[in-house]
Amino acid sequence: NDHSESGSLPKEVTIGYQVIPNAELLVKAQGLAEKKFPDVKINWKQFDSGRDVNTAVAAGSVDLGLAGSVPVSIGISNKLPYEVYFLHDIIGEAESLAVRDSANIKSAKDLVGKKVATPFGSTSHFSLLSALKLEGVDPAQVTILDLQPQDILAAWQRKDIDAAFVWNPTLAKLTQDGGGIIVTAQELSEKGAITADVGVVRTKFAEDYPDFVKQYVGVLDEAVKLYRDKPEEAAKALAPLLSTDEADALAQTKQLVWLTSKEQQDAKYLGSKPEESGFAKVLKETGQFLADQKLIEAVPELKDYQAAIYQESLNP
Amino acid sequence: MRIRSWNGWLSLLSVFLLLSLWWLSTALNWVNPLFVPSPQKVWGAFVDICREGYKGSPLASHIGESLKRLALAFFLAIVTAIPLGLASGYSPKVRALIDPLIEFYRPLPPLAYYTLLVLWLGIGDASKIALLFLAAFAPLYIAVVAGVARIPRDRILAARSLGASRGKAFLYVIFPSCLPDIFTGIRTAMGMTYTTLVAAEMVAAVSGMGWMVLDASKFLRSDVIFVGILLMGLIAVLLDLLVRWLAKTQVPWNGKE
Amino acid sequence: MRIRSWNGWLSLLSVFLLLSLWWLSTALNWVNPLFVPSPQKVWGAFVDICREGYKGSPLASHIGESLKRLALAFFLAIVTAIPLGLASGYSPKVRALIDPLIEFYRPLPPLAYYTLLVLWLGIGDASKIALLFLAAFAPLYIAVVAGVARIPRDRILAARSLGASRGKAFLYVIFPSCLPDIFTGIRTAMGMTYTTLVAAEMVAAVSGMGWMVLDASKFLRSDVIFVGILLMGLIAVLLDLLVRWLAKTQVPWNGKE
Amino acid sequence: MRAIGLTESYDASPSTEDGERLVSIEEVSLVYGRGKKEKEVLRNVSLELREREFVCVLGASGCGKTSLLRLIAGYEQPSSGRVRVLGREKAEPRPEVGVVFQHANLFPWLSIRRNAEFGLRMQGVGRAERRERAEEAVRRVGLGDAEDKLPFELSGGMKQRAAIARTLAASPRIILMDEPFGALDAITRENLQQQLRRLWLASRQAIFFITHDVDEALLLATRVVVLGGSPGSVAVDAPNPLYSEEESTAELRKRQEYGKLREQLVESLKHA
Amino acid sequence: MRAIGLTESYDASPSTEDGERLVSIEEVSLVYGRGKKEKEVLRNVSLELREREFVCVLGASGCGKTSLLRLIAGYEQPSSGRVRVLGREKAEPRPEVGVVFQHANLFPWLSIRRNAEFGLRMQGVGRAERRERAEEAVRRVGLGDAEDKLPFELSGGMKQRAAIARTLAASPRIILMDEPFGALDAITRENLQQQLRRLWLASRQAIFFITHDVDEALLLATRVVVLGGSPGSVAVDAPNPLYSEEESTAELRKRQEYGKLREQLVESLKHA
Ligand SMILES: Nc1ncnc2c1ncn2[C@@H]1O[C@H](COP(=O)(O)OP(=O)(O)OP(=O)(O)O)[C@@H](O)[C@H]1O
Ligand SMILES: Nc1ncnc2c1ncn2[C@@H]1O[C@H](COP(=O)(O)OP(=O)(O)OP(=O)(O)O)[C@@H](O)[C@H]1O
Ligand SMILES: [Mg+2]
Ligand SMILES: [Mg+2]
Repeated sequence: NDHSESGSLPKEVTIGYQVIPNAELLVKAQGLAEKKFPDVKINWKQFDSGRDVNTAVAAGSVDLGLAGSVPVSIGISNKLPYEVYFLHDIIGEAESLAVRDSANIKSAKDLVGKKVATPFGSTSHFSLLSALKLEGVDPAQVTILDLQPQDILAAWQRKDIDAAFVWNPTLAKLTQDGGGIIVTAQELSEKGAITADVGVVRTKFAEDYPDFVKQYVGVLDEAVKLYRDKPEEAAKALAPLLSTDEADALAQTKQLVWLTSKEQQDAKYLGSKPEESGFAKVLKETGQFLADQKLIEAVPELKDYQAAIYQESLNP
Repeated sequence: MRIRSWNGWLSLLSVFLLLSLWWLSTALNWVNPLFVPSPQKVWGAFVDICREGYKGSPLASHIGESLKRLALAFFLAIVTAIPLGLASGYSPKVRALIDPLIEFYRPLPPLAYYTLLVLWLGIGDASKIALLFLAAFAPLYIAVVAGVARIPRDRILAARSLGASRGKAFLYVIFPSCLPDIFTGIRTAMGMTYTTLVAAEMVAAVSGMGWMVLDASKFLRSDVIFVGILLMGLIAVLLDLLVRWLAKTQVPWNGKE
Repeated sequence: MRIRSWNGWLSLLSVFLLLSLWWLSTALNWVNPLFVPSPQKVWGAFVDICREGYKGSPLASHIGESLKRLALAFFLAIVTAIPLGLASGYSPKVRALIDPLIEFYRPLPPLAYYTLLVLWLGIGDASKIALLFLAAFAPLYIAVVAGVARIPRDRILAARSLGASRGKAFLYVIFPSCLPDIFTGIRTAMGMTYTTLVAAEMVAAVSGMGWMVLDASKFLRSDVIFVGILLMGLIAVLLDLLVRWLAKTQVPWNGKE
Repeated sequence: MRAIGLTESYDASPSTEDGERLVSIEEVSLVYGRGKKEKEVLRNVSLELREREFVCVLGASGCGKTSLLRLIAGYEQPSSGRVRVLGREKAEPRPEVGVVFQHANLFPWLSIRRNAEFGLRMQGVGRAERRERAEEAVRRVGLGDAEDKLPFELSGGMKQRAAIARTLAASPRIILMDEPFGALDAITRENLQQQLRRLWLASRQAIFFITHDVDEALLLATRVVVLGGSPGSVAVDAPNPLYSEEESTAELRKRQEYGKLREQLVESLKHA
Repeated sequence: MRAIGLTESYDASPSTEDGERLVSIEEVSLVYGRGKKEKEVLRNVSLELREREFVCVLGASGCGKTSLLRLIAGYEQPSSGRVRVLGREKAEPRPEVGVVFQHANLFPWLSIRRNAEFGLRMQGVGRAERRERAEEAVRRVGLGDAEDKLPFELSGGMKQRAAIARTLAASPRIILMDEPFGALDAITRENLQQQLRRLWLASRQAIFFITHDVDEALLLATRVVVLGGSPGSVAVDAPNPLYSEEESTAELRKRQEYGKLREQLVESLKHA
């Protein structure tokens, strides 16, 4: 990247995205960014986990990235040089706790002594632990297994597990195959355990090209608007990327909450001033929670999280 | 000649048996179609991918990308592991110097150090090729060292008495003597690189056979997974046949000394 | 004797150089400490883990679990791959029957078919051991087949003329003749199993060195990752030294025929 | 088949026609390689080996002696013609037919004694007996001191003797030997010649013995075969007029006709 | 060192004391193995090899002839004593010292011609010249027809001849030969003996020649060495009284003293 042109647009930008039905994926599907920045070469790099995004940002290989709130919280706790510039989606019903009907589980309390699977280090992992905490269940009384989604499905088929906190399309397959949902991320977020897919920008990049970040947020807003106006059209564009059909894509998008940058200026979300960012608190709480669970070592002060929120590009 | 083609039929038979087993187990619903799709469905997915590509890239480019990465990594492994292996088989000093390092990295799971490679080499092809290279290097190196160890000492002495300097003996005697081992090493290394392909294409790839399988598995597209696996397997078998054919024509004296 | 210990020093030197490089690069901030922690920090994490364990299990049980899986898988590989390899090297018919299957599965990345194993064998140790077994089997098998190919034909004929049935020639001639190759195969296979350890412990494990590394990488605990990697490497090097020592004492005639 | 010299001049040949026919080779030819590398090594060779015969085979280097032996041993299949060994049509390696290779071809992981035990072990002979017989064989070839050594620790001649011991210990009915004494010094060689002769006289095995030493052939053989030409064929196949069970080799060497016979044989070798 | 027979009876020995001393072995002993496996193979051996000498070494199988040759070739280091070759203190394999092994030890991936070219190639001789010289050497040992074959396609004797050609083609100053004609028939052997003699007469290389054939030793050697005992030591080291540059080997064989000398040598072998 050419830093001498500070303030203007970069020649080339690398965006690390994940296949999640949110505004960024729509931007990619519709080529909105390419349209907006005809002179910028945009490299789209697909990632599968927040862990790899963290690595790639640290390596300076991507400028903008998308990761779950949990990996981002871990990243900020470890002082990764990036900042949150956008919330691509708030996880709603897309990640839920599915239980086997026959296992006789009515609430998180009943999970005691059962086998529950979830991909460790993911937002689902966090949600599961939060659900247990909210119900006052000691996680040590539950057998929590680290499985990737496709392995969760395999284990489910074999009846090796009783419940799983996971996302689509695995989640849908579980409910089709004798499963019911008892807790969703939506419900948890209402109780304060918010999980989200977060846009992060390399600090250096944000300093060098604030204009680009700002305009890119504009493009994301455009996508959110497009989705709200014509959800079918959006679903149609997303379907092939999600390896599914239009109806299913539409259903999947509905399980996530898309927010415009304006809405994100609310104190509940990124906020408009560093000290009043609700999301900084969410990240801090997430980190604290992980630390309490001995999943990470220690967490920094709230102000370090606040410093890692980049509100400048949220359009008024 | 008669024996040969008879054996060819045996091979076909065993492949055929496997295919029938597959077909039967899906037709009779022995296995969950979610994980083991029927041959028809896999064929359908294959035709589809051939026609329309997978996630924006045609099939040929997926194959091409993977093969490019494999070929580069493999080339690097060959030009480094063979000379180093020969050298450390020949000279105990070289061995003492480099063996500990190789012995140490060799057993490390790529998934454990891939992050470091990404950190150093970025998310481009460089880190992927480095990972594949590391996977190929160790088995080739070990095979070559073992090959040198088994060369009859007298053969090397004969060469030295004929005026070969240590360097020339290396090139003209040690190397050809090890050819059978080198070919075995190449075959093992090729397998090893190949098995690392999915891991290598896990980070920030948007094409490649490994990525295709991985991506499909995320969306539970088992038909695509099978297409990917079958493709990888077939290409690997073809490459392996090539190496075996080379070994046979290049080392006619093997087992006849 | 003098030469030997001198070479031992060389090995130590190269290890020492590597450690210094590590220390230097962290002390001078050449690398991101987030990914390459300083030796002191790694040592601290090691002491910590020794004292308190990692995520609920003491260090010994992580090591023990992994070694148990490795040992079982490896044992299975040895008792199947060596006889099968000898058989298919010896009899072209056996080779024709089983080679295509092995050649096909061999290059497949474990990550691509692990889910199938989970489906068949569950999330317990069975699927992990199966994965490790598959990783060990192929290189051992190939090494053994190649070993048989290089046995001087006359040696087998001599045995047959001395009254060895095909079966006995197999046991008493083919097998010992292949010992050097078997040892090489074991070394390669051991490396290969080891490199699959992380992948194997990816699914539903709560202990094991591979899992520890993987889990730590999810939470950016690079000091723990390094502890895991160093431990795995050291244990592997020790195992390898054992096999090499065996090879040396069991095959004294290697290279002297 | 020319039978110059030997048969024409001498008719005091011992009759060996009475023994059972153990090996019969009929109009055999052997081709190595394929395509461009094709090479006919033996053409139209017919030969018999009967019980109680000691056939010495002579011939220029590369004329096909070893190839002929390999056909009898069942290591090669004739390209045309028939090879019958002990009544069986298809020659195969078998314990009744012992082979001493031109190169020692010992099992490198077994000590000399255990190399010698190998045949007996394969035939299921009990541990104690096979050990005794193997030690006896090893001692007979003069390697008693070295019985615990591995082959790579032996000298060339010792290897060759160990290989002889290995084959003799298994006491096959037919013994095929490919220049077994080639790497031995005169003294050891004479000693082993005596041993072999005594063994053979006692057991009356059939021996097919390739040698380059004309004296050796004349002193040991009941019948002498000379191979020659390219592709190789039988140039001489005649009873050895010198053969005598009673006389020792030293006495034989002193017999008047010895020198003349030797010269004749060398002549026939030259022209084969 | 006993010098029975030869030196005592004959003083018409050719003087070879005038040539430059190429190899000198002083009080050398050689021990193989370590610990329990330790074995002393040579003890207190002293020997010289001068320019223009043709030394034939005889001795019982396993007495240490090959070991002695390997010391001179620089393949083994003496456990005590000194081995000086061409002025250098530490014997090392080198192109001035050519070796013909007891087992042919050819490079299995090279054709016969290219095996013969090997030494010249290592010495940097140009392609055309080395090809010519190699072909010449291969033809001289009678393998002209087989020059494009790989070693495994050769018979035992052919391999041995190829190995001789390989060493001779490189024209070393000292030639060490370990039973080079052991696997050859009488005719080929005599032919090669002549060739070697002629070559040596023309160039006056020094030849160290291990053989089991007493006749061969008497016909070729300027000096005869008999090794014996265990551990081996020099039993006889004497000029060959029969040696003559003028007479052909056939003539030599007919000389009166030949028989007696031969017997003496055999005797000394027996008692060595
Ligand atoms: N590598 C070795 N390790 C141990 N002992 C050995 C080794 N090589 C040779 N020997 C022993 O050294 C002795 C002399 O061997 P050497 O090969 O020199 O004999 P030689 O005189 O050449 O005999 P031959 O005429 O049979 O070739 C033998 O007793 C042999 O057992
Ligand atoms: N595997 C092979 N492939 C091709 N040609 C071969 C092979 N083995 C032997 N030959 C050829 O067959 C011919 C006869 O070889 P054979 O070994 O029978 O000779 P021989 O009479 O035993 O000679 P020697 O006395 O030198 O041992 C030789 O010309 C040789 O080149
Ligand atoms: Mg032969
Ligand atoms: Mg010798």
